[in-house]
Amino acid sequence: MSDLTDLFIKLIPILPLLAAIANGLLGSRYSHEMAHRLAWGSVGLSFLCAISVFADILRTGTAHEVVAYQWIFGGDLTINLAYLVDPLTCVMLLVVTGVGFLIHVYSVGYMHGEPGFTRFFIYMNLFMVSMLLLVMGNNYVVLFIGWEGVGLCSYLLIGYYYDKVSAAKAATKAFVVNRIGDAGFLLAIFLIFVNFKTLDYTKVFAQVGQLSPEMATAIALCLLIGAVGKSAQLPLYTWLPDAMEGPTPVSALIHAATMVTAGVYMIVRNHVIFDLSPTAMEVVAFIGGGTALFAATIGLVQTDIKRVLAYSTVSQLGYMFLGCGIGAYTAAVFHLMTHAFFKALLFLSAGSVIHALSGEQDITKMGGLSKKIPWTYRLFLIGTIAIAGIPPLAGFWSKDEIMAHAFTHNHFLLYGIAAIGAFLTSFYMFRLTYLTFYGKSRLDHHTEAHVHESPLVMIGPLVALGFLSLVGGLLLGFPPEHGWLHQFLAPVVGSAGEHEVSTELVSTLMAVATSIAVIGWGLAHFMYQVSTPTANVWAEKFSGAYKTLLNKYYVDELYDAIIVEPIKRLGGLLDWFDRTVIDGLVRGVGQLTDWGSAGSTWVEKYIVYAGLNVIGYGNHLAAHEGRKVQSGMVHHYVALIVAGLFLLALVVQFFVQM
Amino acid sequence: MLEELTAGFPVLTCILFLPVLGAIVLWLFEDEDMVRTSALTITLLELALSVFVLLRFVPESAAMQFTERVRWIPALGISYHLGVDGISVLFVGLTAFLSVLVVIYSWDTIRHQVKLYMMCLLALETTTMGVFVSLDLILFFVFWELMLIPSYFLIKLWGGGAERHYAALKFVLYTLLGSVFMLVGIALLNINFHQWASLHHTDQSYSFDLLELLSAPIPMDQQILIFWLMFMGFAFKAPIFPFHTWLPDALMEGPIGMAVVLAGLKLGTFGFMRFSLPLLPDASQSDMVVTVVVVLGLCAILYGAWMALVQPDFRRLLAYSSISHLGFIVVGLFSLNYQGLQGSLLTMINLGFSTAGLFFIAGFLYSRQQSTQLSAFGGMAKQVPLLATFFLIIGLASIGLPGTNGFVGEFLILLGAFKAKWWFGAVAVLGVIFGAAYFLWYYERAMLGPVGKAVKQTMSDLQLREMVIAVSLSAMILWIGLYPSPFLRIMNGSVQALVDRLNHGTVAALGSSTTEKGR
Amino acid sequence: MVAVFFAYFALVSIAAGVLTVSLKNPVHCGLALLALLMHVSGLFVLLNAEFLWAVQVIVYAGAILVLYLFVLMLLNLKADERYFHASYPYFLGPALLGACYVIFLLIRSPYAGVKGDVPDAAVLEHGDTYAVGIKMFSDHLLQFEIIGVFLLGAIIGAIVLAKTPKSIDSMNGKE
Amino acid sequence: MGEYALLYILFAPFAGALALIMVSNRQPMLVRGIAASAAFVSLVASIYLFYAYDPVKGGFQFVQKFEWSRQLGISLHLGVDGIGTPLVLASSILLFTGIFVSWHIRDRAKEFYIWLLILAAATIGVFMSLDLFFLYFFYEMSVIPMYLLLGMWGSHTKRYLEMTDTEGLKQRDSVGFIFNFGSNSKEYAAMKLVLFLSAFAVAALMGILLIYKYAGLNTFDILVLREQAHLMNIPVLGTTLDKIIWVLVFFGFASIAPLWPLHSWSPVGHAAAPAATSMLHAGVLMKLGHFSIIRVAFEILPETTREMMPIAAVLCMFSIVYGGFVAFYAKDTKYVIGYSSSSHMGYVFLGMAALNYISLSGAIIYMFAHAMATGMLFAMAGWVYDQTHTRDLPSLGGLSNKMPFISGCFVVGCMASIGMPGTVNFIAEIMIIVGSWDKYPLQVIVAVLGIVLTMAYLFKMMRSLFYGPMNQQYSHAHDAVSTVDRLPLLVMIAVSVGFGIFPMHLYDVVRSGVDPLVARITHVVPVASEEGDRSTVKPEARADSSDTNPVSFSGDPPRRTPLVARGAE
Amino acid sequence: MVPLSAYVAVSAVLFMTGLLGVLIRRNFIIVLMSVEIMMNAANINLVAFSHYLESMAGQLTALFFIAVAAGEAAVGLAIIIVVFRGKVSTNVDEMNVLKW
Repeated sequence: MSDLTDLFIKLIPILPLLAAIANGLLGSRYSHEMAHRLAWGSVGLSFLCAISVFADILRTGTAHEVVAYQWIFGGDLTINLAYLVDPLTCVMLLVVTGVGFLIHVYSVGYMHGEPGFTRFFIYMNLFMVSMLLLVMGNNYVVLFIGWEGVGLCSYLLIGYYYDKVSAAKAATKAFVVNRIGDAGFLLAIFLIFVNFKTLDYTKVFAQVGQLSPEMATAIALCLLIGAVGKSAQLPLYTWLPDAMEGPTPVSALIHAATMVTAGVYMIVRNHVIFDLSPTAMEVVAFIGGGTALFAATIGLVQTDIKRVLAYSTVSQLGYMFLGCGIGAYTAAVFHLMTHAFFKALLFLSAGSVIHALSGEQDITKMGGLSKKIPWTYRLFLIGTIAIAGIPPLAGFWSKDEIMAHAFTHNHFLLYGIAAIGAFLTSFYMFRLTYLTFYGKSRLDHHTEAHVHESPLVMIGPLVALGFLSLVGGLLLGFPPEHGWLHQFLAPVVGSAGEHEVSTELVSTLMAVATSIAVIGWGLAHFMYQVSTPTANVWAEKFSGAYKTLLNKYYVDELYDAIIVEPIKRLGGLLDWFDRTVIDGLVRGVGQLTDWGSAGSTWVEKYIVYAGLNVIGYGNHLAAHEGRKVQSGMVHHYVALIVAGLFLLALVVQFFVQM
Repeated sequence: MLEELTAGFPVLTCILFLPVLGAIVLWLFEDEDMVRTSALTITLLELALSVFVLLRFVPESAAMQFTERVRWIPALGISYHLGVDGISVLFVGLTAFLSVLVVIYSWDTIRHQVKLYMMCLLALETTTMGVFVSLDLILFFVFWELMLIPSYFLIKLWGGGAERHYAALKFVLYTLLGSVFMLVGIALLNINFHQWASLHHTDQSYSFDLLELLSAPIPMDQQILIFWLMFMGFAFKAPIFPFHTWLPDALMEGPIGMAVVLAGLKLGTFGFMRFSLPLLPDASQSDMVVTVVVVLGLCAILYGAWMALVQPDFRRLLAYSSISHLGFIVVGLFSLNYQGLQGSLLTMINLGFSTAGLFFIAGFLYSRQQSTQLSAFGGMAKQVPLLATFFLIIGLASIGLPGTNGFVGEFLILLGAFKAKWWFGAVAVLGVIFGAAYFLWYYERAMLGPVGKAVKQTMSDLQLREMVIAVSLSAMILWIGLYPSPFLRIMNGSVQALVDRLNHGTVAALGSSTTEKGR
Repeated sequence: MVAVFFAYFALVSIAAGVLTVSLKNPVHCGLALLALLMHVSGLFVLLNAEFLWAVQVIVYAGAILVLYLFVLMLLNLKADERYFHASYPYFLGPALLGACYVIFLLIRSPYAGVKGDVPDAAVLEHGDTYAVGIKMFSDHLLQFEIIGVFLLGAIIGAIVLAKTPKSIDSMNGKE
Repeated sequence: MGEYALLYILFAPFAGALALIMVSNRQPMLVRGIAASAAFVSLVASIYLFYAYDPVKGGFQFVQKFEWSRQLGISLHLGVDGIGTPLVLASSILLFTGIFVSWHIRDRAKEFYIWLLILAAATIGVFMSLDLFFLYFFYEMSVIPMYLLLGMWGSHTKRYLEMTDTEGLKQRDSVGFIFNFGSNSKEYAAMKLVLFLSAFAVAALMGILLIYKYAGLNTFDILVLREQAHLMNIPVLGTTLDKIIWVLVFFGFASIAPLWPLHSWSPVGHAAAPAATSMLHAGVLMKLGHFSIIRVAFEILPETTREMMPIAAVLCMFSIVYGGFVAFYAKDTKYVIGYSSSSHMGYVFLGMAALNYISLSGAIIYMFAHAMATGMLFAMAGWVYDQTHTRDLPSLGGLSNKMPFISGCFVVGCMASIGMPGTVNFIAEIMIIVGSWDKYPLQVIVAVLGIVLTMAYLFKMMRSLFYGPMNQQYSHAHDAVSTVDRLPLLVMIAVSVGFGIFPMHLYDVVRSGVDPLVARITHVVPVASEEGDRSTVKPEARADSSDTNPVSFSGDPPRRTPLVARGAE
Repeated sequence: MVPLSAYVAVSAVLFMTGLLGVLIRRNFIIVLMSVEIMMNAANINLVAFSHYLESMAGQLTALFFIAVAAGEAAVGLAIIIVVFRGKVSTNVDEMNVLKW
């Protein structure tokens, strides 16, 4: 049985990979039918494998560690491509493959007729592979492979409509921002290796006790940078709203259900290290809380249906971080799961809406759709209620658990932040619902004529997700802190409830949370159903705040101004430096050679040559005069001979006398 | 059977001289197609021989294999000594592989003086091979210098740019300037050996042989001097920031084939690994050297990446990205630990696929648009999806995405650097971010978005020959990325030996008490 | 007695020499030269060199001088107006000074030398001609032969130079 | 031939010259044939000599001695050692190739060949003379034919030609004449060369005569003088005689080498000379200087040499850099090559100055190598000149399309000149560098920078000649296609590359000549190991002072010793 | 007894006279005649010394001198004739081709 499980574990990532390869190499040879069947079929099979593995784990309660092959090795470093399947992984596996499967199926309908149909499924399958590696890896490097792999696939899928400038830019932005996080993650990996001489989770966690608190803080913060990048937390969240340029199933799968939760998974996975560092935990919690509130406020005023959902995703991820930061790891994972259900549901429903409206995404141009696309409407509503945190739907249980944990563990400030965030969430989600499905239709006629309910292949997955959103919370997390999930995850994250709290307090907190959500709903109902002008009045009243929110606190502009532009400008400066100074030095040496040679030539011409020639010229002048002696007259010569003779005689006589 | 047949077969000599003999054969042909076919045949044969060497190479061993040694100038201790170990054997394969691709690439992109071009190319292959397989410093230097000649002509005669004469001369002079200093360094090594040998009354008085030089301890101050002299040679060739200015010029102005070889085969850093580190372990470990060189490497990483960010020309961008990658390699080398060295070595090989591959891509783009300027591109993915795909794959390898070869090398380098001093790694990691930024930004502007104005409407996607190049490169990239163990296994033994040598140093290892150890 | 002859021959030959140099008409010069030659031969007699005397008279006076006169007549030279060279005074003064100086030197020279093996008595015994002959054909035979060849060469040279050049004529195309 | 090899080598060209006198200029093939066969005989004999020379035995071999004047102690004493042998070979090769290079000379070809043969024969004579008188005799004899060769078959520079007659006259008679660099007539060049060299030769002659007189042995025989001449410690004019003699001999012969600043005759001479003459001139004539310094100063005055050679070490730097710079600037092909030659001779002086086995061997090999390299370059410059009738670099260009063979060979020539590995120049260069580092590190740095400079100007010239746009005026230029035209270049390339790859015998031969010489100068004798490997060097004085070592490091005090171990004093 | 110095003095005077003739006369033939005078002066010397030193060498040399003089006269006069044919003059001033 164990062998079979190992085989299944190995098969889980391979199946989508094979499908991707097949589609990639042969996709142009066969029909779209074949392509999408391969795609969702492989994911479905993976899902089945995951279930069987899950069953095995459930039965035996032991974690599986499977080595596929030795990957990088040499010296004291060995990195295997190996899988670790423990309960946490199992949960993630089920979510990833399950939701992934549903979304694949949905995509068949949604993407029907798109030009790059096969390409889409290749990317999706590759994404599944990467995501599975991410959650299944038994060491940090395999995690990192998946980590970067999902980033790449996210890049590819955001840039799916690559001929759109905004899509291309969003894709690049997503990748680069993620890379910043990845750099931090890499540093964390190095720190871990330097401290533990290994990168396997089990070995690292076994020796974690040796770690000094400072080092733990450093590792944890580096890990956090990675998580922040991937999970779109402050300050690296800006890529996620832009990522909505991708097709909607992508937004659902990657930017809501799975990839963005990788950060949470990573923190939970490394909770042992985080636990050693209260500072790091504080930071995680406040980043989470801050993001939850911050994103929620932006979500209040956005008009693009997918952007609202995107900000809500950011916000919900903030809750998960908050959960991690206060040690409520199970709650965080719980929220991760429920969020996967309802956010996928919401996105896919939104996709259905967009599909129905032939691509319209602006909610100010929608309205009154509840009659025209009833199924979509109903499912969307379920999702809204779930995210708003109204019992007994899924969102309530998980979110409430986090908030309760904060309260009971004396993080009152965080609790307050979370509560405000919950209120805002409820408000903007219902605002979204009202604007989309209620009131008068603001559609243009052309679009209105084509409004239609989505096909079964799209609605089917929606229904499944709707069901999960309805009951998922109750099934998994009831009663709070002691639900099935908590027991299942206990071997990994440890038991959360060290100090018992009274049921009264729990009940009170649940009631408070419910009422917050209901108030939010009520306000939305008032503003967008009862008294529609109120929203505009308020918007004008607080126009400064409104504009700030509408422009997302100008964060993108800020980043552009303080980071991107200076970098580009400095790049230009460096380019100038390279061309003038460094290259200039080289050219300068050449110039020096030129000058040297000119100088040497000058010396050669005016000193060496001229010096010699002066001697020659002096000779020449002397000869010019002296040659007059050579008159050509014989008697002159004779006279000279005679004179010479006399001279000789004189000389001889002189010497004789001496 | 095969082993019996091949025992004693001088395979390295064959590898070394096959291309140059081939070049002579080419001389006899007149027909251009015949020339191309023969060049391809020769390079393929060469590749086959190299693959044979790779297959027969005993991995996990530090020993020199396939050694051949003939006394050349015994009086000066110069010998014709060939051999490969884990450090160099991969380069042999890489050189042969790239040569095949370059010939394929040049098939229809080089239209004039085809014969001469192919001859130069083959000559270049021989000299490059020579650099990798020489175990005698003079022999090494011979090939090192001879390489300049075909390079010069390749850049000068077949370059595309208007400044190609300048670029060719700059390249050659720059490299020569470094190498003459290296020559002095080599001479000093020899003198040192002589000194040592005459004190110990050994038979061989002079030697340029790497293996013999390794046995002689070198005083610390002398080591430092020799190190910097050799550094000049290798750093100029590599090129290491700030000695890089010839590279953008040469790559911009030269033909793609030359650029592939220049950027793909990291001779300078190979030199460090082959000669500087083992011969001068104490100098290489001295604080000053490590700090200076690594800081230069770090500067190169950031500077190159930063420069690449703002380059509108793809080839210039690649040149700076090369500089950035070389920074990684240098940092890895001078981390002086196992991961750093291994990573550097692997990265050198990787760049042979990724950077060279990007140059091929640049060539593909050039042959379509007659330019590699950004202004000539925009939204090309619409028209040449395959090209865009391979562009992306190779590009991602160059920025070190996991799953591609780039990651394995870069990861090891960073790990090694971090192990050596944490801030080495911390600074180098920034290069990872910039790498993604400059590549993706360029890719976005060139390939994505709406179709650019300057882009020709009738543009064909990859031809068969281009497909062959792109697919084979991508295959190698993914192979090393996903299953690098054959490569790692080959290099492990030698890297381990190198690390051991660095740990012990020459002086201590040989038990000489005359000089102090470096640190 | 000898001194008187000596004085006569010496003075006349000097005078003839001066005339030779200074006369205007070349033929007169030739005649003065003849006088000089004759008187020099007389000096030879005083020195017991009878053979030389004969040679002097025959060769110089008889042959060479006649040759000069023939040439003079052949060329039919008239006397020039300015037969002295323009820079005559510049030469004359220093030359005379130099001459005096040389003569002064010569007169006060001791003239010591190794005595030969042919004293006057020996010459007078058989006569000068005999002595010359013996010496010439014993010790100085080679020089004698050389002189012979030299004379032959001179003759041929003179003929070659002086004969009418045919090639030039043919070049001119006439005669 | 055997023991008479030297006579064949020396007298074959003379005999050829004599035979040429007999034939008429109207039979050009006969003329060329005679010249070529004389050169060929000499070449074959030289090759035989080179390979028959026994480096193990060493010393002077193939010795021939003919008494010439017993009273004066002069005899025609011929013999070669390891230093002379390669130079004789180089001379023969250059003569042989030179004949073919000048194959197309029409104007008074016979006379040209006669003088060329005499020039080469005289040069060869110097290399094999073991008698100071005949050394000087041949030395002067080699200078005189240059006058005629330059004056009659030479060429004016372009700038000179551009001047009209009156201007030319004016130039000749005015101050302009003094600054005539770059615009010389061939007559000027010939005159300058001969006068300059003769003037300095007289200095050398004075040195030789002083040796003769003060040695008091009544002999000019070098072998006797070097054993028995004791010229030191004779005080003259406030110094010792040997120093005066050394200076006279050194500078007298260094003028032809040419050592900076005595070089100015040489580029002009090269530029004006016809190709074959330039080849012989730059290839071997200049080496007469180094050779004679070695023969006379090194052999007879070893102690003084050791003291005085630093002069050369200083001047050689100037030679290298200055020559390189001027070559970089020059606009005339032959000026470039000429100055490059004078720059490269600096390397030889550096090798000589360091005075140890390696560097001095390097210097000798460098002479041989440079002969081949510069011979090639001059031959090809001559070819280009014949085709285009100009040597003006700016007006040339793009000729590689017209003359692929020449341009290809030119590349090889340039590479050889630079000292690219694979050519024998490289071997020489590396030996000089290896040998000189200990004593003259600064000079070595200058020298290696000089290599870069060399590359710069040679590549610049190559580019201006063969690449870039072509001047249509020269479209009629054609390549060397016939065997006769290609043969000389191929021969020189083969020699250069052949010895570059297989330098063993050359090295052995040179080493056998250098070893005893250096031993005499430095008092360190080589001890051959059991295999006859003469590279092992052991200090003679090891027993006296344990720290004596021929090679030393800087900064390593216990082992620090000068490269040249001083004598006993 | 006439002293040797008397002969020598006579010879010197004659020689000077001839020399003057060579120097100052313009007619080529007269110049040649002056040369003859100088030769005779030399002959006197030779014979005188021969006599006083009791050696025949002087006389013999004088004899050869006479022969040489004959040859000289013949060749010289021939040259004069040749020159005269060209220039119709025997004026030495006009014969200055030795001048460079």
